Formats: sequence, structure tokens, C-alpha cells
Amino acid sequence: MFNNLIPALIITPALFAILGFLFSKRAAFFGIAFGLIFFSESLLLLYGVATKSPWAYHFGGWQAPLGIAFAPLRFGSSILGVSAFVMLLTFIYARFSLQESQRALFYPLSTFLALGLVVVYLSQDIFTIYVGLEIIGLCAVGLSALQKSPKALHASLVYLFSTLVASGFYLLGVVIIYAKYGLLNISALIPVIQEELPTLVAFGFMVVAFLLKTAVFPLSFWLANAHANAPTPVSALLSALVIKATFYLMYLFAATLFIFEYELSYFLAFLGVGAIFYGGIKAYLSSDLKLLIAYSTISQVGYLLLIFAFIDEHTDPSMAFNAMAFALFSHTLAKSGFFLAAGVVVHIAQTKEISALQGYASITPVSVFAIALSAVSLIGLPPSLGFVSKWYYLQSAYLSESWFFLFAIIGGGILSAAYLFKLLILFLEHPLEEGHLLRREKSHTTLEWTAFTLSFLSVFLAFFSNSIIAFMG
Amino acid sequence: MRNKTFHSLLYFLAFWLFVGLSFILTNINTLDSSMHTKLFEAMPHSGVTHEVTAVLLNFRALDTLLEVGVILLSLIAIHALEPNFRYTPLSFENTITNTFVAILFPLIALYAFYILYSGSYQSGGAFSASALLAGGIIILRLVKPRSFFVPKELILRFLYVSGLFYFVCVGMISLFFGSFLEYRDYIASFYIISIESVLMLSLGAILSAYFINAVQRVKP
Amino acid sequence: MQNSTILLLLLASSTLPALIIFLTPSRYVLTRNITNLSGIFSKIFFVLLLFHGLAHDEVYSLSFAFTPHSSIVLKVDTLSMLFATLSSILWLFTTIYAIAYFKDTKNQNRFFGFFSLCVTATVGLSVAGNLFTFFIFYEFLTLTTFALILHTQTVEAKKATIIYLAHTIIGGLFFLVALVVLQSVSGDVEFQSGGYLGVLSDASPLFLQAIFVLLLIGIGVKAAIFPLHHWLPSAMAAPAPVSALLHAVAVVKAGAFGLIRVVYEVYGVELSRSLGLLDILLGVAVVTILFGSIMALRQLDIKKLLAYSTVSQVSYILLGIALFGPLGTIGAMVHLVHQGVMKITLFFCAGAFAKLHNIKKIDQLDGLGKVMPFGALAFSIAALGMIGIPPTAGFISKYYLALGAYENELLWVLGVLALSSLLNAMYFLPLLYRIWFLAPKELHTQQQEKKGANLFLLLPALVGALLSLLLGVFALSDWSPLGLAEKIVELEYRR
Amino acid sequence: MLLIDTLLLVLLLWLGFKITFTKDHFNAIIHFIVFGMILALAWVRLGAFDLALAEIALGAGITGALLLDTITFLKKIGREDA
Repeated sequence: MFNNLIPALIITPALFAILGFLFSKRAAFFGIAFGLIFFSESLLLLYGVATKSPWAYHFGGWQAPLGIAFAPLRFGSSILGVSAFVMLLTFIYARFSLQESQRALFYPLSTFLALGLVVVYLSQDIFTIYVGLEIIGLCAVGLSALQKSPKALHASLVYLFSTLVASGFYLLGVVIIYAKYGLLNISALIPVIQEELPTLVAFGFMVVAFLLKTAVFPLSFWLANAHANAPTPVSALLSALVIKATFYLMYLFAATLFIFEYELSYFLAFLGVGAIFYGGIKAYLSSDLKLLIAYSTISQVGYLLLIFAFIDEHTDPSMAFNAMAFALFSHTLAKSGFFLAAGVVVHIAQTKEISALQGYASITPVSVFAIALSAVSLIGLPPSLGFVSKWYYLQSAYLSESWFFLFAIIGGGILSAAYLFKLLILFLEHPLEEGHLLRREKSHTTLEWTAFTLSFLSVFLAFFSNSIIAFMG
Repeated sequence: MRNKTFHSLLYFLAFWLFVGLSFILTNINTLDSSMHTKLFEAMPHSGVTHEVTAVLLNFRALDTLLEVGVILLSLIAIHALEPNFRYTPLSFENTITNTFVAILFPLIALYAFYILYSGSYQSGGAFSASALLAGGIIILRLVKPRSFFVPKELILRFLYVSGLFYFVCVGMISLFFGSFLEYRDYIASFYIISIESVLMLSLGAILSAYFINAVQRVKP
Repeated sequence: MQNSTILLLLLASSTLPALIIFLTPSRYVLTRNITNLSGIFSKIFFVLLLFHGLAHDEVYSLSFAFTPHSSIVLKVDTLSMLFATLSSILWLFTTIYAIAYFKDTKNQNRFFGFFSLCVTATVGLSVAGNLFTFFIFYEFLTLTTFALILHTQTVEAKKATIIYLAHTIIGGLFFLVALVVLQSVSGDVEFQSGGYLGVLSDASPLFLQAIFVLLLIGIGVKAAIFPLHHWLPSAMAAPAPVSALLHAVAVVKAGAFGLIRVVYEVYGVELSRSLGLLDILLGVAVVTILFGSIMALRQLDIKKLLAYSTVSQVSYILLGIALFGPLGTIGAMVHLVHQGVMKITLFFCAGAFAKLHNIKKIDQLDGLGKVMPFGALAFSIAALGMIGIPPTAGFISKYYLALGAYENELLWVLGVLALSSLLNAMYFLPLLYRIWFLAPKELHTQQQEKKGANLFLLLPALVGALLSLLLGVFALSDWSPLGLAEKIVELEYRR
Repeated sequence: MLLIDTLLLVLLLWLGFKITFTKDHFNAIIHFIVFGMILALAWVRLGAFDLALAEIALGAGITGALLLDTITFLKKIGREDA
């Protein structure tokens, strides 16, 4: 039964994307229906992964080296599950927040995005992963262009070129590996791969591609504008799901294929530290609400990369892994909730200017509460997923005696507290004018509560950390 | 000034990338050809005699399915970029081109079908055929914009999605007999040819839509 | 009922009302008050139930694995009862007071919601069974109080909030680092009297000292120890009920309580002494006591004066901890409760003065005894208690502290105590003189019509004053804070 | 044969360089179309006839037409520099 789950996870998004594209007037209906089905399928997959021994699915009945094999791993499947949940709520949100012409494109595009995610998180084949990356990249570009302002178009063009260059680099890496080993399957490659110049060059290309697509600090130039100028649900999807996919690949490859030199992995972690501070400072300085959130994403990506500082330490690597996984889940939920809640605020205020948003806590309390909960998770205050992540990072840093990273984590925490509390204090101040209350619409209630659910989960799920860690083994 | 620096930097990087890559690629000695031996073992069950077609539509059909998705997706993404203006499209309409195209288009279409069919035993197949077809349609559109027939939007959309849809349907049918997209031996060639034909039409429509949608913008 | 359920209910009795209050629109005053009060009374009921159970040697504990490496433990011992009772009773007073104080103002549901959450945090702190759980509630307290301090939405409130957050967030990070390092060394261990570090770890003294300093910074921020006290006077921008709770139980006491836990139940008092930690603590406490008193002398604003008085008074608790020996410890724990009751009374009075007669400065107090005699009486009793005049509650704690100092032959500490009492008298007695003996000036009485509001503003203050007398008079009964403290100390020094 | 291969290679490189660095956009597009043709020849030399066909139709044909159309449009709205 679980065996057919994997083709089902391919078929469903493909079919619903077709339906949504064909009947564009009913795109929202098909989108939300897809969200529900996809989420339940991913739950089933999680259940299957938890109960069955690891299995692989061979497409077309052809065994691995020749055909394409998908194998659900615990970590990948759980990210897929979280992504499906975020997607479902974002779809519900988009139904009420986008205009009809935008909806007609939003749903098919993001349904395709789900297809890409399935491929990236489940595939064992490095070429199929390339196709998945292409799907994700194209969807992301299309989605970020939905807001047809010149700024958004320009940002999405920059995004398109960056993602194309990155895809090209990744493909080059795949080509070199295939030319060298004649294999594309990850588990078939693991035993034969050797530390040789061509292999290392291929890895170099792949790493650069991942860094560019994940928007790691010096290569993050495209992210802020693309995320900040897209429509709200799109920003949520882009920052919560899209960059995670490539980060997951980077981690997966580093953990299985790459024969990293210690210095290189350290270098990645230093990039992470740079990202934490660069993103944090830019976020603190930005006067545009959505830009602030986008820069905060750049900063949070840095936390994900910190795992490379501990990947081949002598200490227990599972601790750093837990830290990274929780940072990922926390950011996925908190950031999507943050964006969606900020979307409500922006929609009521009709401006993204932060200084004009004073006192919104009394106008849309639920969204401000959602933002506060997200902030708790992003700063890493207890008890939130972000806190668990920070805890494990601090513990790994202490046990491996990497004081530099210890201080970086603390400093990053202070920085994110600075810009997030700045925002929260502003929201809690006196409203500039009372007339805003009139602009509230009925649909805002749904919007507020979907955002709240995501933010709340980013805090509340921490109480299940023990089971989550046990599940991921 | 900045542009110039950027360009020279780009040039410098590209040059070294090229040198390095060519050095590496010429020095690669493939370690393992087990995939090739497996490929030749499996060829009799693939339903076609040409290896590329067998790989694309049988052994690694999932990749092809996803790529078809990518092409459809790119069309949707182009829709998303739709700018809000109207202008008269390019056209090269005169008697000579008219007559020329009247002969040329049927030839191109015929050649596309030939390429499609020949894909089973030599290089060719749906992608090349659809590219040819799309080229033909675009030429037709450029030369005879007035007599060019554009079907209703919904019908066009059906055409666009038909390739992916048919592919997924074949996959679902094959689920009843084995795994996703599993077809072997006697039935395989039928499936492959049918998929290729549908793909040619739908991809041809999508590829030509890239151009036609771009130039036939009407203000919404 | 299972014993662990009571613990959850204890926490839920303020969390659930908070959620309901958040969801009730601000204008449903009655619904909100009923929810709030029923939460309070159920909390007091559960506290009494716990008392009853403890008297019959019941064990209340609840443990839950948060991650494989750390668990959330809720556990009741006598020390937690001390703090839990204090918070829940003072919650009752403050709520009644706040209902009157905030009558007809905006954003009340926000205020009362965060207020209840704040109580959840303090009660959680009191029943936290290990340092990890303590940390979680400690940070939760930061988050809930931040919205309370900002409540008036004025420019000063904003400044105060930023200062408060800067102190507590950075302090929290110190605490977190210390906690992570401690857990890496000792594993996940519950609080236990006598401490566990001495037994478990063979870490170097220097290491343990460094961790202690981190903890002292992290927890001491909330207790407003000397160089980190800055947030407390500026937080006076908050409305009176908030300052009352902040000073009496919620924040500063959380810090002091945390240090008690760290010294007695993490390090253990013998280890602390042999590592010289108590000397550090003693130094900090003495400096803070004198500094706070001297600063209080220079204040013209009543609330500022009370704030610096708090800075000084809370360090009495630290002083008591630092005095190795049972008597000092008793003094510390008793002072934790007594100071809370007296300080909250003072703040209630100050708030009532400001609300009813717009009195904020010291020189406006002239002749107030004739205008609002009950309020002035309550203020006077609490102020005398602060100085330490018998038979008030303040006398008892200072007496035990002095005994503790004498027991350790630290005569200079006695001198410090005397000096600080003198300073206390120097800044409180002029106030009382003004209130009772000077002729009234022209008062800007605002709300003549709100008689009912007057009553509810003054009633909690009067009860508080009465309580601070009763705590002093009946100090020797079994269930007084003194009696409880003696029980705890017996456990700690038994070995 | 080696001569032809080298010639193709050099041509491709030179065309790529020209496309990147030519200031005039129209010129660049023409170079791009030519580049597509030469690339198709290279594919033929590598024995990938299907790729060669697709390259001619897509790379040179459709993309070239799109680019030309774009530049006409830009000229029409008066933004040749764009």
C-alpha cells in the first residue's frame, strides 16, 4: 500500500496542476482540494516511513542503475510533510487574499511546485533531482512575477537568471559525475565515489549551485527583492519551501556523496555566520516590512549552514543534525506564518512602510500575535522549535569547543531579538489613526487564523521535540 | 565603468572555467560501464531499437514526464509575466512568402511526423518533431497572420496539457500491472509511439504558444 | 485525582483564563472579570490543595521528556509552595486593584491576558523541578512582562520596554549558555536539596565558578543586582498594578528565587561556600543594598523612590543566601515573601495616590493623611515595615538576617544592615512626616464621582498592610512563611 | 575531420564572446542565431541528430524569432537601449 504512495505523490500534483490550469476560474477549488489530498498523502508517507523498513520505488520497474529510484528518507519525508502542511494553509490563505486573475496562475504554479518538492525530497537519482530543481525554479520565478509591478518583474528576472545559472552549474556537476562513474543513483554512487579531481570539481559546481539557490550570504542578492515584492502567499511559499529544498540537497549530498575536506565544510559554516550577521543587520535597517522578513530569511539560512561546522567533529553528530533539522522546521513554519500575518497587516494598512504600521496590535491583534509567536521561534526563545535548535547548536559548539560559533549563535540571537522586538514594540504602540478599523474585511479573519496556526505550531510543536527527534532517528 | 569591470571579471571567470573544465573533461576515464551493459541487456524489452528513445521513454520515462511538466510550466510562467499592453505583431506578408509557405508548411509537418516515427530506430523523436512543428506554425503565423486560425482558449489549453495528461494517464494505467510507467515487450512500442504522438502535438502547441502568446497580446 | 494533574491544573488555572480573555473583546468587562476571578480562586484552591497534600507527605511531580537530553519537570516542595502562595495571593489583590485602576481604559483584554500569563510564568517558576524548566518559565516571564510594561503606550513606556528587553534578553542568553554547559557536564538532573553538582561532576573549580558567574548575570538581571539594575527604575513608566506585580513577585522575585534554587539545589550550599561563590554573592548583595538605598534618597518621584528601594530590598534576599548558615537562609526566604507583601502595598498606595489625586512627586504628599486617611495609613504601615520596625513583617526578616550575620561572625555585614536600615528610614520617614504632619496643599482631585473605584483601589492596599502586620505578629505559627522557611532549611542543612 | 572540429569549436567560442560583449542588441541577436546554427553542426559532428534538429528549431528558430520580436517592440516604444 505504501509502495504506491510515491507514484501517487507524483500523479496528484501533475493532475491537479493540469486541472487548475484548464479550469482557471475554479483554480482555487482545485488548489485547496489538492492541498488537502497532498497533505494526507504526505502524512501517510510519514506513517509508512515510520513503520516500514527503508524501501525504494523503481519507476517503470527498472532497477536502480538503469531506471530511476525514489527512496523516502526520514528527514526528507518529514520536511515534505511540513511543506505540504504549509502549502495547504497558504492555499487557503491565497483563496481570500489574491485577485482572481492572480489565483488562476498561483494555484497551477504552486501545485507544480509541490511536484518539484516531491522529486527533490524523495528522489535518489541526481538527474531527476535536476529536473525537480528546474520545476521548483521555474515555479518560483513565475510566482514571484505575479505581482505585476515593475519592481517585482525586475526582481523575478534577476531570480530567473540566478536560478538558471545555478541549475546549469548543478547539471555540469551531474554531467561530470556521470562521465566519471557512469551512474546517477546516489546509493549506487556512494560505494564507488572517490576523492579525485573531477569528482571534487563536480562537487564544487554543485555546492555553488546550492549556495546560489539557497541564497547563502554572498550569493543571496536575488532573494530579498524577489521575496519582498511578491504577493503575500507567494512570499510565504518561496521563503518557507523553495530555499529549503536546495538546502536539503546540500545537506544530503554532504552527508552521503561529498567527500568534504574539513576546511571546505568549515568554510560553509563561516558563510553561515556571515549570513546570520549580514541578514540580521540588513533586517534591522530596513524600513519595509516585507523586506525585513526577507532579510530575516537570509539570516536564518545562516543557522542552517552552521551544521557544516559540526559535520565531522568528534562529538555526537546527531546533536548538530537535530539543531539543523529544528532550525529548518522552525523557519519553515515561523516564516510562512510571519509572511502571512504581515500580509494581513499590509493589506489593512495599504503600505509596507514599517513606520506607518504603528499600533496595529489593536487593529489586527491576531496577526500581531502570530508575528509575536513567529518572533519567539525565530529568536529561539523557549519553548519553541527555534529554541530546541539553538539549544543543540550551543551544545554542539560547546562540546566541540568551537567558541567562535558559540559567540556567533549568541550574537545572532541578540540581533534577531533586536529587529523583531523593534517591530513588535512598534505594533503595540498607540495607533496613528483610528480609522483603520473600517478597512477590516470579513475575509481577514480567515487570513489571520491561517497565519496564526502556522506561527503557533512553530512554538507549540516544540513540546513534541522528543517524538520528532525519535522519528528522525 | 562598473559594467566594464563586471564584464572583464565575467570574461576572466569564464575563461578559467572553460580551461579548467576542458582539462577535466578530457582527463576523465570512465570507471564503470555497468549502466551501459545493463542498458544493452534491457534493450530487447524496451519496445524500440534506438537507445536514446528507449532511455527517454522507457527506462527513464519519469524524467521525460517531468520535463514535459517543465515545458507546460514554462508556458504558465509566461502567462504570469503577461504585460498589460497591446501592439501589432510582426508580419512578413507578401505574395512570394505566401506561396512559399503554402508549400513549405505541409512539408515541415510531414517531416515532423517522419522524425517522430523514425525515433524508434534512429535519432529523433517527439522533442525534435514538436520543435519542427512549432517552427512551422510560427512561420505560418509570421507570414499569414490574417488567415491564421486560433482556436478557442479552452481548446488550446486542452491541447497544451494533453501531453502531460496522457503521460500521467499511461502511468496510472501501468500502475495496475506493475509500477508507475512500467510497460514492457510487446505493449511497449504501442505506448511509446502513442505518447510520442501526443507529446509532439502538445509540445508543438506549447512551443509555438511561446511565440504567439508573446506577440498576440491583448489587453485583459 | 492524580497528583500530577493538580500541577497541570495549577498552571492551567491562569493560562486558560488568559486565552479566554484574549479572545473576549475589550468591552465585555463582566465576562472578563468573572473569568479572571474564577481563575484566581481556582488557583488559590489548588495551592491550598497542595498544602494539604504536602502536610500528608504526598509527592507531586510530573516529568516529561522535552528532548532526549532535557526534560520538563514540575515538582512541588516547600520552597515552591512559598513562592506559589505568594504569587497567587498577590495575583488576587492586584487583579482587584487593576480592575478598579483600569476602569474605562483601552486594551484591557490585552492587559489582563498578559497579566494572567505572567502569573502562569511565576507559578511555573515556583514549581519548576529542574533548571531547564526554570529557564523555560523564566523566558516566558520575559515575554509576558514585556507587553505589560509597554501597556501605557507612552514614549517613556517604549523606552523602558527597550531597556528591559535589552537587559533580560541578553541576560537570558547568559543563562542559556550556562544551562547548556551545565547540562553537558551533569546531564539532565532535577533540583535536589544539597545540590547535585558536587556529587556528579569532577569539573574544575574554575569552571564551576565561571558557570556560576554566568548564572548570576543571567538570573541576577531580573533580581536587579547592582550593575544590571538599570531596567527596574525605568520600568516605572508602566501603570501601577504592573509595577506592583513586577516588584513584588513577578520579575525581581523570580530572579531572587532562581538564585536560591541555584545556590541551594544546583550547587549546594557547601560546594558554593568552598568555591567562594557565596563571597561573590555577598559582595554583590552588599553593594546593591547600599547603592539602591543611596539612589532612593535622591529621588523626587514616588515610584522611582520605590523602585530603588526594591533594588536595595531584593538584595537582602541575596545577602541571606550568601550568609552561610540556617539563620541567614531563613532570613532570605522569609524576606522573599514579606518584602513582596509590603512592596505591593506601597505600590498600590502610590498608584491610588496618582490615580485619585494625581500625586506623583514626593512634595505633593503634604497632608495626604487628612485627605485619604486609609490609603495613607496603609502606606505608612508598609513603609515602617520596609524600615524594619517591629512588629511588622520587615522586622522578622531583617532580624533573621542579622542573626545569620552574627552567627557567621561577619560583623561588618551587621554594620551594612544597620546602615541600610538607617538609609531606609532616611528616605521613608520624610514621606510619612509629609503625609501626617504637614498642612495639605491644593490637590488636583480628579474623580470625585467614582466612589466605588476608590474603594477597590484602597481595599487591596489595606489588606496588604494588614497582612504585613499579621505576618509579623504571627510569624511563629507553623504555616507562616517563617515556619515554612525553617522546614526548608532543616532539609538543606540536615547533613 | 579534426580541422572541422577545431574550426567549429573556435567559431562557437568566438560567437559566444561576441554575443556577450556586443553593444548593439540587434547584432547580438543575429550572432545568437548563427551560434545556434553552428551549435547544431557541432551536434551533428557528435552524432546527435535529434539534438541538432531541436537546436535549429528551438535555439536558432523560435528563440531568435522571440528575441527579434522583442527588439522590434522595444524600438517601437522608443527604448532601444533597453
